[in-house]
Parts: sequence; structure tokens; C-alpha cells
Amino acid sequence: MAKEKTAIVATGQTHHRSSRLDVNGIELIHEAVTRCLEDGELTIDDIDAVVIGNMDHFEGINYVDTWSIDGSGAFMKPIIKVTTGGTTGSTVGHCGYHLVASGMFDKVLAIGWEKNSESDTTAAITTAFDPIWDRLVFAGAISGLAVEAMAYMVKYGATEKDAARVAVRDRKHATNNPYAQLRKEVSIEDVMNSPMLSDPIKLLDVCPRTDGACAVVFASEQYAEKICDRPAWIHGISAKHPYNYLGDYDWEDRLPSMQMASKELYAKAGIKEPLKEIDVMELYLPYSCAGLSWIEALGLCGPGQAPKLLWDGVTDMGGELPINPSGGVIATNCIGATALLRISEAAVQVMGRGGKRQVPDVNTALASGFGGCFWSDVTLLKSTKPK
Amino acid sequence: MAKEKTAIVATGQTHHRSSRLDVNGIELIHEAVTRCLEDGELTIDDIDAVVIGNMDHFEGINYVDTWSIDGSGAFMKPIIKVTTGGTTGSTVGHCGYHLVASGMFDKVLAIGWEKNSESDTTAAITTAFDPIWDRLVFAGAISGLAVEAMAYMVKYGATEKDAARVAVRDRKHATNNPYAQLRKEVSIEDVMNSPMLSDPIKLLDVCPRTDGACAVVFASEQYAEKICDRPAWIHGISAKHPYNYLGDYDWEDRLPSMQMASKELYAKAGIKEPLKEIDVMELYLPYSCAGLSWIEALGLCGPGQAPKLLWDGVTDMGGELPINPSGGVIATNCIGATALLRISEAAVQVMGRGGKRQVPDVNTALASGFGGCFWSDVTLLKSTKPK
Amino acid sequence: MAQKQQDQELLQYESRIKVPYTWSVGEVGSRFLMELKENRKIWATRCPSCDMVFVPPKKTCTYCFSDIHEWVEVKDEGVLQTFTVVRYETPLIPGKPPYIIGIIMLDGADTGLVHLIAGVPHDKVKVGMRVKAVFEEKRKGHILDINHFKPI
Amino acid sequence: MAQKQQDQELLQYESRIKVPYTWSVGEVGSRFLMELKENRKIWATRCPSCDMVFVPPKKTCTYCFSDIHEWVEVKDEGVLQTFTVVRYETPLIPGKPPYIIGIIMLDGADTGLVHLIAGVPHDKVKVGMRVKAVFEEKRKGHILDINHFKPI
Ligand SMILES: [Zn+2]
Ligand SMILES: [Zn+2]
Repeated sequence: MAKEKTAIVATGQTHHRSSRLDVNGIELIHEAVTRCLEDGELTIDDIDAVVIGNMDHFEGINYVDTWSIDGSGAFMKPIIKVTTGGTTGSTVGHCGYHLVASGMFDKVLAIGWEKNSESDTTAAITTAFDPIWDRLVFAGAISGLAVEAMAYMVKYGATEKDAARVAVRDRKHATNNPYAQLRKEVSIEDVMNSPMLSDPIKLLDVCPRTDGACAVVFASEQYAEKICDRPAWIHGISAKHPYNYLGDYDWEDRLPSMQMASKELYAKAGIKEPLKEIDVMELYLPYSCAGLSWIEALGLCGPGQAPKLLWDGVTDMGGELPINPSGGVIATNCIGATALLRISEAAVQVMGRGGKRQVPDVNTALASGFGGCFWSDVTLLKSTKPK
Repeated sequence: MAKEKTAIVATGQTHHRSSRLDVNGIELIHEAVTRCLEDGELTIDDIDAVVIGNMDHFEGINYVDTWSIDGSGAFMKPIIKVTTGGTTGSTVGHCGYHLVASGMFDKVLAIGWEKNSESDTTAAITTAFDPIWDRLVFAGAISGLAVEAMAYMVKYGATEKDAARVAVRDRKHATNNPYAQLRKEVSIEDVMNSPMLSDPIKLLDVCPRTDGACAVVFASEQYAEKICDRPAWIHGISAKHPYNYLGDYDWEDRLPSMQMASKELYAKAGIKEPLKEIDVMELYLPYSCAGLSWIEALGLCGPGQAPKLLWDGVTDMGGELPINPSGGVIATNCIGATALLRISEAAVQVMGRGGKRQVPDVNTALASGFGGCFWSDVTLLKSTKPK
Repeated sequence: MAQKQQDQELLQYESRIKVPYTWSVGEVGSRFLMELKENRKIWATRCPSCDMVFVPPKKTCTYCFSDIHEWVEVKDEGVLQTFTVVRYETPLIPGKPPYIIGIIMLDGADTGLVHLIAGVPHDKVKVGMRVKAVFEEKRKGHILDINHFKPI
Repeated sequence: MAQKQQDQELLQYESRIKVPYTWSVGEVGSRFLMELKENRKIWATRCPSCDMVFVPPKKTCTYCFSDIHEWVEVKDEGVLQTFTVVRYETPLIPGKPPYIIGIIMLDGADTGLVHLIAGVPHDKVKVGMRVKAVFEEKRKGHILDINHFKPI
């Protein structure tokens, strides 16, 4: 399916905040787009097509693609809107990639955004459950995540403290990221003492609500190196959305969709030992316990071994495989942008443009997206061109 | 952009009704998909990828792509959901076309559907207007269309009776279509005597609300003729969505987006005299007056000359260029399916599978989509393979 | 709610999605609305590249993607480009039908404004007639601080 | 609502989108809900090809796209696969927090059922415990005709 070698050549993002009253959604998008074009020394005339995404019911806007053209610059350009819930940002990224890799366009602008301050996120998320069966009982995202954490902890004996270690890492990393919303270190005790929301998830275990946007330019081989001296080449993507109802999920296993997606991705990219071969990961971890079971799903260690990896500092800045140098989702969660930010931040690491959050010598980076009913999307980026 | 020659090789639709309480949305979709697969003597295993669309706020379902897999058969297949308002069905069709024409997939199932009985369409449509500026004043689709009809009638001296002639034609044609929702002939007097909704639009001038679905299979050259003995080859598409706010529209002209789209399409396909060269049209005419000004935009006649064309019977069955043999949108309007039905019905005409609604000897057919803020999509299909 | 089909009840599940929203108007839109409120004036922005005057104001030009910084006042009167008399009822609109919706091109503007037309019998409204804004006495920074436009 | 930024008021427009919905349950789902209502029984459908037993019932198999016609009764008790004690408040859920949400694999079913767990102190709920449906006295053909599941 991928005919053209494709790379990310420019990225841009807003300074993320809980509420940006000074701009409407269109103007927020414009900030990320402008920064992205500046990063690539491009103008809007260089862009052949645009893909945009958010969770449109969060803002109650139903024609986001056309509604946002003053922000995206897409007036009379080909534009497509995609929305897949939490995975929206990775779907946007994968769509942008496909639009170039298929040979349709040479330079595609991919935009993810959310203005979470504009609605009650819990009310809006609840409408994503099936109205007859699941919506009456489940409300919002947290309880759906909590049941997964509970199943993992019971099966593998992981503790709330182990999970807290993930929150401590991500929140510490966020202090290096000038764009992050929450930039305050917390201790294990702080996390443990924060209010319980839905057992075993506490307030400091979970992501905030954010106003923010992210933009990325994908370019074909013909243009990539002209625009960027060290492009982040896409070496593979995989998207697995195997569930629909919570009742269909396999509680005995650790994020099967991520196991399927990463296995497929590693096979495509020839990766045998992800912990050794990948230099940095930007993972969509909406709550701390995901930072345990999901990295097992990614094959970084065996079942139940993630807590040790965490406590050993393997995933910290300076460790063997730093995870979320940006601070991740627990620090910033403008939902439709969140998974695109993972791809964007992975690209920033490959390009070497990470500033204080840069991991040294990144050649290979992995980004993930998460959403809906335990779905996973993954993207692998490298500094070298695919064969 | 189009590398692979692409054809429609199978179509299917539900029997459309105002309310289908015996099925939920997923099961409704399943009916159209099953009929489409049967039409092409295909199984779901033959399908490489799926594109689906509806106006998701009409049903309050936010993950239509995954939610509907039991209906679409897309479990673990590549699937994308697209939504662009009234044009959703043509966007679905164009997306399905691009997925084959780009070389990404060989056989793509495109699905449009709506269960309009599940919500208050006017309330839901209103949320498609910008919340700060337009939503407070405009409500629903009818008043937005009425202002366009008013401007055309005033400028060109067309009358409500001229418009009624369009409704009479489409409602008569619908009696030939076993799938149509409204299959009852009406007279000019019936239309003129029906209640005024929003000057100059009366009840019998406008489309109903419908529960229904439509499915189409697009196939590459390698497969098309194996699946279908007379495939409907796509010779060109064009989508023009130039407006966003009603205030930006050019009331002095007749549907500029359709003028732009058809001009581009005719240039691609080498069509000089559309009235002579095209054998049948399936047009998204949501209200009768559109059947006047929009066929002028399509270049069938000069400004203000459409009423004469209508009264002369040129667009009736048996006329030089029959429009809407299916009965069109005024007879059936399952919104997310509506514009895909136009493409599907155009394909049916090219394939010669129209039964009582078949126009003899169709080699060239045009389908249109309409939506949002006076947007137009067009698709040209022929019985001959593109060069 | 249930409907019988042969011997099978067909259920419908009735509900109502209620989601509260607080849309950010943003700096540019807020300035426009505050001018309505405080000064009964209608301000627009003008694109430095293509000279388009936008009402409501835009921060970026739709047509050339230029940043817009210049504000210009437009008149509170203009030409009625088109209209309709809405005669159907919907719970979403302030006021009972029949009422008139119009598109007004204000003097000095390049984009039309969607608003209500009143103070005139329904059969006297004409495309091309001049209309003028009628402001609310109590204004709150809202597009409906203009109650309607009336013919002049 | 307004917030001051330097000398500029920043407005927000507050509203609420209320759209009424009537979702069709369909023949298959209606039969399931009517069995809850009339007979306090939980029925499922079984795929003829892959033998999966679906609760709630499906008309088509997710996994192999087969049409499903066979109905089988499953037990009103089963195993609690996982759960959480919800402690945050939201207007959308019946009942005040804290309350327990669980996923129950009913005996005879192959898919879990999302439902409420009650009749047990919060610190006594355990993954793997057996639970049984407690039906409402007045039932209306609704998933909440089962009030909750209680440990047995
Ligand atoms: Zn300009
Ligand atoms: Zn099966």
C-alpha cells in the first residue's frame, strides 16, 4: 500500500492551557498551523491537502473541516476530517501519511485540536457509548479505564504505588516541555494522597482537560529533504480497533489491541527487541496504570514485569528507553490533538529539535494512540529513509 | 492523482421508509450491505476496505465506523468514517473512489446511511451552524434553502409554479422505483396548495425524512469486469465547498459551487455540451426550486431558462435528459445515504439494472451531492473505460 | 415507547442528549460584540492583502490566509440581499413563527450578515430594500444585541 | 460570561445542545428486553458458524458476519470479571456515587455484560466473585429492568 517514502518534515503546537478564552477554536488551530509552517519554512501555498480531526461533539461543531478553514488555511484545498475518539490524533496522522504514501499528494498538513474548555467532557464522552446498552451505565472515560487497571492489578499483583511511579515520571518530564499544560513535579506520596476518582484511579493518575492544537507536515521523498535536513521517516503504522462494547474486551490480557498493533509494526519494520532497538517512545497513556500494562503489550518486558522496569528508571530521561519526554498525556490532553502530539513529539525527537526535552541520539522513535474501546494505533519513525 | 481506473461494480439499498423500528442502525446498514454484496455476487471476504458515513449527530452515535461493524462487516478491516453534512454520501463515494484510484485497495465498500427517525432533524441540523454567529438565527435546513430560492426567483422571474413542476416530475418518477419512500404522484395544484413552510418553499416542494442505507462497491480495473459485466466507470469527480457562513454566499448567482464543480468535471471528462452528451442525471435536489437554478449551474441551459426546459419535458423520463429516474431526494432522503444513492442510481443506470426506472441506452450519467453551506459534489460515470 | 410487529414488540429507547457548551468567542469576536453592547456600533476587520471587509470580523482571511489587524467601522444599515418568512415552528428559535430571516449586506462590508427582519408586514419585504439595525435597550455582548433589522 | 484580558473583555457564549433521540432497539434487541420485562429471563443469540453466544444479542456475528437466528437462554448469574467503585459525580448516571460498575460474564455467555454491582460493601467486592441479577419489580423493557447484580 505504501508506494511513496514519506517523512514528517515540520511540526507545530500551541502552548497548551486548561482554557484559552482569547481564541476561538479556529484561531487556536491557526496558532499550531502557523508554527508548523514556520518550522518547515513553508507557506500555506506549499500545502497540497489537509487532514483535520477532533472529537467534534466536544465542541458541538459538526462541519469542522470547512468551519475551520480560516485556521487551517484549507480554503479550496482538498481537506478531510476524521474522528475516531481518543485515537483521532493518530488517525489524523495515519491519514496524512497515507495521503502522501499512496502517491496522491506530496505535502499534507495534518491537524489535531480540541477545545476541551467548551463542554463537559464527561457528558460528551458518555455519548460515545452505545445508547441502548452501555451508555446507561458507564459515564465518561475514567470508569472504563479503571476496570482495566483493576483487572491488571489483580492478575499481576501490581500496586497503586507502581502506577503512581508512571505519573511521577510523566509529570517530571513535563517540566522540560515549554508547551505542556501541567509542569509541576509530584511525588509518589502526592499521587497516593490525591482523591480517589474510580478505584484504583486517583486524581493525579489521570490526564487533564486541555485547549490545544498540533500540526504536522508529511512530505514525499521528492520534497522531504528539501524541507527538513533530518526528516522523520515513517517506517510503519498499524491501527487495531477490535472492540466495540466493553463487554467484549479480554480482561485477562494486557491491551490486546496494542499487542496486535505493535507485533504488526515490528514485523513491518524488522524490529526484534523493541527495548533495545527503539530510542524513545511517546505513548498515549491517559492514566498511570496504562504505563505498566501497555508497555508489556508493547513487548518491552514480560507479563507483570513493567513495575520493575519503571522503578529501575529504564523509562526515565537518561534511561535505556525514555518514555514521554514531553510529559505525555497526563500533562497535556487536548484530546483530538493528543495522539497527533505523540507522533509530532516522536518526530521532534528524531529531528533533534526537542530542546530541554531532547533525548540524545534518537534514530528510532515509536508513537502510540489510544481511544474508544481499548483501541491502539502505533507509528514508527526513523532518521533513516525506508528501503 | 487517479492512477487506477476505477468502476462501480455492485450496488444495494434498503427499501426506504419514514421509520424502520424493526431494525437498529447497525441492522439497517446490514441490509444495504447484504444486497450490495449479492448484487456483485461477492462475500465480505472480497472486500479490502470500507468507508462509511452519516450525519452522526442525527443518531447521537459518535464512533459510527466501529459501532457499525456488525452491519458493515468491517471487523478488523481498514475502515474510515467521513461526515460532511448533506454531501456526506458523495464524500463517501469520492472517498471510496480515491481509495481504489490511488492504488491503495482493489475492492472498497462504500456505505451511506441515516436513521432520521431517531432524532429531531431540525434540531440536529441547527447544530451544524456556527454556534456564535449563525446558529442563533437560522434553524434547520429549510430557511437556508428558502433564501436561495427567493433570490433566484426575484432575479430571474421564475415562479412557485415553475418550481412545483420539478416536484411533480420527481414524485412521478418515484412511482417507478420500488425502493423509494414516497411513491405517490402529485399535481401542480397539490404542490401549490400544500402548506407554506418558508417562503417560497411549500410542504410538497421539500424532501422527507427517511430511514435508509445504501452501499456501493468500487473496484480496480483488475477486478471490475470480473465482478460486473457492464461496470460503471468513474470518469471524473469534483467537490467544491467554498462557503462556510451563509453571509459569504453569492446570492446574485446560481449555486456557484455547482458551476465550479461541473466546469472542472466537464473539462476532466471532455464534455462540451452536457445536455446532449449526458444521458441521465441523478441530482441531489432537496427542494423543488433547486431543480431550476442548479441545472442552470450545471450548464444545461442559460440563466433563467430552466423553467422552459422543465415545462418542455426535457428532463422527464422519455425526454432528452431524464433527471432523477429514481424520484430523487424529494421522494427519499436518508441524509447520509442521499448523495451516495445518487451515485448508486447513476451506476444502476449505466449498468442497465434500473428495471422500471431504467432510462434506455445510458452510456454517460452524472450524479451530484449537495450539503452544508451551498456545497456541490459531482461524479461522472460511463459504460466505457477511461483512457 | 413500543410498536407491535406481528407478535413482537418493537421498542424504542427515548432519551435526550444534553451537553452544556461554553464557546470561546475569542479576542476578535469579543471586540465586535462589546462594540455592539457598549457603543451600538458594528465593527469589521479588513484584510491587508485582498481588502475584504468581514462582518462578523475574522482574525485571518479566508481567501488569502493573511493575518488581519485592521478594524473598520461599517454602517448599521445596508441592503437586504434575500430573505424568507419562516412559517414552521421549532423550539430552537427565539420567537414564534411567522418571522423573517434575511441576509443583509451592510454599507462598507463585503460579507452578508444573517439576521432577523421585522417592523414590516410580511408581504412588504422585498429583496434589495434598505434596512437598519434596531438595537436592544439592554445589551449583553451578543449577536442578538441587535434585536432585528427594520426597513428604512 | 466574560473574562478580562488587559483591556479586552473575552466573551464566552454559553448554551446547551439538547437534541431528543428515539433509538430503535430493533426486533432482536426488543426480544431480549421484553424477556427481561415479562419473564425475568436473559436470552442471548448464538452464531451458527463460530458458536459465540452474544449478550446483549446480535443479529449478525461481529467476528464472521454470519446471520444469527438461534436464541439461547443464559443464566442470570455469572462471574464478575472486573469492576470499579465510581466516586466522582456526574449528572448522567442514575444514583449518587459511590457506586460500583462491573463487567459480568453470565454462565453460558461468551461476552461480558456491563452493569451495576450492589448489595455488598465496597471493600468486599472482588474480581472473580459470583453475582446474580436482581430484577426490578416494575419492569419496562430496559437494560435497567435488572436493577443491579448482587454477590451470591
Ligand atoms: Zn485576504
Ligand atoms: Zn460467528
